[in-house]
Amino acid sequence: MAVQTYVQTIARTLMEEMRRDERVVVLGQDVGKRGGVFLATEGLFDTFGPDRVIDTPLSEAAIIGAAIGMAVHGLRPVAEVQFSDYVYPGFDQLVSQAAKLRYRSGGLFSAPMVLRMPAGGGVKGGHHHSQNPETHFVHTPGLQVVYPSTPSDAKGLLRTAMRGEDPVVFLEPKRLYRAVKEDVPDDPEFMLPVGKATLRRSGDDVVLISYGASMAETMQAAAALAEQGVQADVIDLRWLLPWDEALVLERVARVGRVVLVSEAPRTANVVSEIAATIAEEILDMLEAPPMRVTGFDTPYPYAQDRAYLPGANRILYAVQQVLDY
Amino acid sequence: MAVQTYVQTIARTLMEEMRRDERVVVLGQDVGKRGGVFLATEGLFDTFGPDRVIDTPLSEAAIIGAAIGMAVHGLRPVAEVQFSDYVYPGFDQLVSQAAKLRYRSGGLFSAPMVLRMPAGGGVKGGHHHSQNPETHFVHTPGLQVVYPSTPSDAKGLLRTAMRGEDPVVFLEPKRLYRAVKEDVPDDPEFMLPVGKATLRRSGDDVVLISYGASMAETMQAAAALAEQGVQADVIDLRWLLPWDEALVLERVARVGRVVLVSEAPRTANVVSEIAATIAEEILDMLEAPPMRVTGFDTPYPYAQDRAYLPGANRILYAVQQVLDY
Amino acid sequence: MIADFERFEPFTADPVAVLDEAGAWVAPFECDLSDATLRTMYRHLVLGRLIDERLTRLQRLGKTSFVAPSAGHEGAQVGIAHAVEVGRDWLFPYYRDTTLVAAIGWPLEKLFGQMLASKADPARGRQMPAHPGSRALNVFTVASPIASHVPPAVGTAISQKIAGRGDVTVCTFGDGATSEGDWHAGVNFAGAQGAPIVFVCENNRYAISVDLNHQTGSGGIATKARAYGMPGYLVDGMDVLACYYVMRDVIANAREGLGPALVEMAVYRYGPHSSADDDSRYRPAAEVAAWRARDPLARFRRYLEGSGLWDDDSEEALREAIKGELDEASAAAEAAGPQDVETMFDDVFAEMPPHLEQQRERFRQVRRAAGEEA
Amino acid sequence: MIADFERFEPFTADPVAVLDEAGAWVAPFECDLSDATLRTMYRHLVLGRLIDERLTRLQRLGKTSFVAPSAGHEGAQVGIAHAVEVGRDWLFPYYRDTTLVAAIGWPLEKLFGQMLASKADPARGRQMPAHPGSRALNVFTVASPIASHVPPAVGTAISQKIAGRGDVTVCTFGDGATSEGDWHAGVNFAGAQGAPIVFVCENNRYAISVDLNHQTGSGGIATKARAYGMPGYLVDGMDVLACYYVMRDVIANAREGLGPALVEMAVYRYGPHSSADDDSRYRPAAEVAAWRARDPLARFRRYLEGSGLWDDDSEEALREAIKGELDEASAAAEAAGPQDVETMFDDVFAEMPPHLEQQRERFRQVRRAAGEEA
Ligand SMILES: Cc1ncc(C[n+]2csc(CCOP(=O)(O)OP(=O)(O)O)c2C)c(N)n1
Ligand SMILES: Cc1ncc(C[n+]2csc(CCOP(=O)(O)OP(=O)(O)O)c2C)c(N)n1
Ligand SMILES: [Mg+2]
Ligand SMILES: [Mg+2]
Repeated sequence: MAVQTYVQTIARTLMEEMRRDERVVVLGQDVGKRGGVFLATEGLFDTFGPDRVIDTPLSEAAIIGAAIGMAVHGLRPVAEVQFSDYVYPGFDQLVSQAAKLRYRSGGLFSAPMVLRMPAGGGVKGGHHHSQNPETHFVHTPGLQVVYPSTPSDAKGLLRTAMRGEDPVVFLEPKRLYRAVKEDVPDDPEFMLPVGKATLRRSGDDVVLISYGASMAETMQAAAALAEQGVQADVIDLRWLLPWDEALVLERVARVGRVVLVSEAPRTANVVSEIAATIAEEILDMLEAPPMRVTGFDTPYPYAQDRAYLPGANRILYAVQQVLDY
Repeated sequence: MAVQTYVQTIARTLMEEMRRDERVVVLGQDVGKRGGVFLATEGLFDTFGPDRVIDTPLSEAAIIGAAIGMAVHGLRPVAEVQFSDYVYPGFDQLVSQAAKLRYRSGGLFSAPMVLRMPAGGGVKGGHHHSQNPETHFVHTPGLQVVYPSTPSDAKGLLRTAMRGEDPVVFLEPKRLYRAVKEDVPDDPEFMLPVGKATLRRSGDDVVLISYGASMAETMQAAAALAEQGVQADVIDLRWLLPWDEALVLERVARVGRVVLVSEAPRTANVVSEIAATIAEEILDMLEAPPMRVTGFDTPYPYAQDRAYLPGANRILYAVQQVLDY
Repeated sequence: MIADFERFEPFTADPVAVLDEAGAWVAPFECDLSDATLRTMYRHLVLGRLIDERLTRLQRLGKTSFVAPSAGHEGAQVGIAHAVEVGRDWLFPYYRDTTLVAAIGWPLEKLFGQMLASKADPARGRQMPAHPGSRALNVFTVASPIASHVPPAVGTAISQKIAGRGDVTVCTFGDGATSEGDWHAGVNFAGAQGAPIVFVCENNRYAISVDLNHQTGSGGIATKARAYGMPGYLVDGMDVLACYYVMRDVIANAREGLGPALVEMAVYRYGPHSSADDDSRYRPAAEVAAWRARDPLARFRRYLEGSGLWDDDSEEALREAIKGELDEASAAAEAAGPQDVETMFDDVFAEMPPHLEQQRERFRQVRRAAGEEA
Repeated sequence: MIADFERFEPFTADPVAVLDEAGAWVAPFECDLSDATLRTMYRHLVLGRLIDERLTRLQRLGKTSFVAPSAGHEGAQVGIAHAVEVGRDWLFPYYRDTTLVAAIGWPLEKLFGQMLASKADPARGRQMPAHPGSRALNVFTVASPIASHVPPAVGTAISQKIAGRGDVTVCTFGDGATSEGDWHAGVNFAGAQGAPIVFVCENNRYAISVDLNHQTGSGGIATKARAYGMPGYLVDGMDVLACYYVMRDVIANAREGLGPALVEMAVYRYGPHSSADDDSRYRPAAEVAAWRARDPLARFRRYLEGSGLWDDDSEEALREAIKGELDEASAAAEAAGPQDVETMFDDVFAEMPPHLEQQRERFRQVRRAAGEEA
């Protein structure tokens, strides 16, 4: 085990996988000499050189599109888009090509690639450095979507994503990049399964469901609840597509009360889907309405960088409503 | 009143509004001499000439982006993207610029424009001529989204959209373009309000909620139910953002049983939002789980063009489950 | 390093031609193709034209839903087909390249299978007609969104550069495609990387109804190569040999590491944009007629006749033979029968995730309940 | 029609210069600017430099979160600023154009208000620092996604063409921006429409760490104009007068209906990409030093001194005066106080829809419950 920050874990996992499999290439803006604007690719250029660590022009369509063509030709590209807010110039490549290639070619071709993107707010970056775009990907058949919240999960899931056979959108909560250090498994085969959530805490009073950057506030809220004697079950979804319906339904059915947390805008959020599924599948087990605590349906503001987020206060307020119901 | 198809109504409404307000311009691929590939802009070029009916290069970014700049400068652009499947090369313009301009400039600038796009399947067009992309827009703060299902609604809503102050994504169900003719109000001020749904049918046994192209199958299902003595309330949402929460909650609370129909992929669909809101707001009024009947979480297939759609059979099956619950 | 056989200048004002309109050899070098190859080229030109006719007939009979005729583009497409090493190089074609995929030897039964979306379609009927693709021949399955295949083509070419085996990629598209952001993104990246790729624009001067002057201010396409630091060649696309020789040279250059090139082939589409179009709304009849007089089949036939390689009898025999092949292939493709309905749930991912299993299961239940077979 | 005063050739190999490195006039025409204008230009150069220093200081003090220094670009930006008709023409700048917006007279208090996101920001603190915008001055509010302002700029220019009043648009961006699909889409549309717009690339040869040769194979930017059928000018961006005169001409041409142009200004950024960057990771110190020796302020000052328009005393007085203005403006901006938290719900639409009212109401309740003022 080695004590690492989230962003260090990304860089090291890339290094290990590039050593193991020479088909792995990394491409993106500033991923070379600069080591990435967050240093998530630090050291790779010096180790593997410009054929395997490719600084691209300033075009997300070029990055994502080239990754597709590389994957088709047998490489295992890991593409970086500098901020997930900048995926949109490459959105056509992602949704019209990467997501559909296997399907539309009847399995003749596929695009096993990973698209890494720092996501989420709370870094005083203003609208275009703060968004959470996961709904767009989750709603696009053919993409797997993962949003790990801890260094260890990031390691296990990045490896799973890189060794998989499908395009994976890999979102990284940038405000947690350096927020914590933890012991990260150094077993070179440490991987976490596709589509499986994890229980971060267990309790019988209410289920909290979240993922990615909002796990921090969700765990804070759970700790505050514990002090008040309320025991929360906390599910970290990790995978947003496929998401772990079995675990969610089991835990929510057991407790009957659930609060879902996501910092993306509220309407048609990923947690809307989970709430709708809960209502559809286990309506009779519910003691209270499934409540969502989310980002607002506004663009992400700069001046109210923190107020926009579903912070612990907002989560606790919703839990109280669910408990009082 | 004049008897018109859906697509004729679009062309005539554009003609009338262009006569009325010389700030209105139309731009897109083939909107000029060709009159649009569906003839939705037929006659405009001959009447208003190339300054107001602009054939653009083959670039959706150019179309949407230029419309923004025109709106900023005081024109009232109506942009056409030939199929909603082709919005993605212009997605950055739509979500990063059009949707956010008012907000990010603190109200200094705004982009009152309409983006018209034929959408939906059932026309043997294969994946890239069949998709329903509305979730992407509904999840993007700053866009209004409307998806009318009848010629008269199309008329009233297009006028509202064109006279509004915000960017409107105006989706047109292409498989209904010529499917029906109806009497369309010819009052030059006929407009329908923003954010209001309409009741297409009323009944006490179950509420069916749908919009756009799927209204056809939903109404078919309601008619079949009526033959079996089951009376369905049918809501045509029309507006997907803002959507008519008040009407939906009122009707569903009254009946307690609801089936939601949309032909977009299931996960994080617009109707997921509506189901989640129903569960959150009126849980105790529900006699059965809110059930969704949607497109599948696959890309839109060519060979199974009709089977993919949420047809009357699938709706009826869900209604039966809700009634039997 | 400059390839030995480099014969053509980039950025010429007039299109490169090898044959004149009368079919006489006008190039400043000699023909080095065997008689057999020349006859095969002609066979491919005619094959393309006849496939077109057949597809249009099938469409009128309601057996296929869509046709994008390649008539008028055959010279360009056959020229490309003969310049690539099939199965070694990669092709990223677009929907109008029916003649191209037929000429590189994609089996006609598959071609018709794709057009009919029958079980003979190796892509399982997933896409509309005119979207071919082949794993064996390295043909990236055509996608509808214009120019969206360009960045992937560049990715494949960068992989080829990394692999260093001298393989190349050829990526084709229309004039309209050059306006898309994805096109620019891809071509620019190829230029920056010196990737072994040849971009070919089949410039028929229209994107559906939008003519070239509404498409771009540049007047032509080859000149756009300057924006990316690569040579741009303007070629007479009605001259199959000009297309072939220019492609052969630029491909050879790319193979040797000299980087990418852009080739503009001046062609014309004889038919409407597609079976859904009415081109009389926007194209003057006289313009169509003028280009029909420059038919790539006729010009090359005149050359062959002049060389003593062709006559009316060979023509008749060829057309009979091809028609026989088309009869057979289309019948076989049709006989394969339609796709099974449930296959629509396959191939979203390598393995089917639980939610798709559930959706398929529910679909089965509904069909059973409705008395349709599951 | 060719404008009378057209003085410059497009597509030159060497950058257009008016002053040499020593500040001597080398252009083949005479200076027609008044002494007052020349002094004002210099004032704007120094103003830009000092704003930069001030912002960097504010950022180190934690008063603002981000700075994108414009040092090294001042010659380009002041040249542009003096060539446009402020309030008539439209500007679509990018984040590095602080000197440009200051030079056209955007009040410094607003500028600092934007940087501090205080109530002095006319855009209500909605965006990060370095995102100016002004309705009164026709400055389209800067957006972060690179090149996303280019298609809107073209739309405005097409509107100007339709209006026919001879107004023009100027749209600026960096070298990296030219790789984006949105850039291409916009510039190409402008070319096809002959819209009255001048595209200006402030080419500092880096996009963060990616150097020009990894950005594009074209070696430069001006040449890309050929792809769009418009003239491309390469200008020495460290020479404010060269930037000014070229801009004046191309703007005049656009006003007269001669269509768009692309101007490449060869500049260098003296600082890191932004306050979040460490440029020593990718730029050789010697390269930075070489460009520092070409400082646009120093060169123009030498010219003024040579013309008897400037001396050490004027310099000192100017710097004192500007510092005073900056003190005042930044103090006033800070004193305006932070944005009210609830304003984050405004301006999504012209009217607030019910769901946003609900969200704001709920936000209030939570804050009340948590004992924060609502
Ligand atoms: C992104 C996108 N936008 C629009 C379309 C609709 N469309 C299909 S073909 C076509 C014209 C293409 O013209 P060109 O590239 O010149 O090729 P040609 O058909 O002339 O061979 C258009 C606009 C599309 N398929 N994809
Ligand atoms: C679409 C998009 N992708 C990536 C970024 C991140 N980014 C911000 S500035 C920048 C470099 C821009 O370089 P250039 O255009 O040369 O302008 P310069 O900063 O050199 O003046 C990058 C990559 C962005 N803002 N937008
Ligand atoms: Mg064309
Ligand atoms: Mg730069």
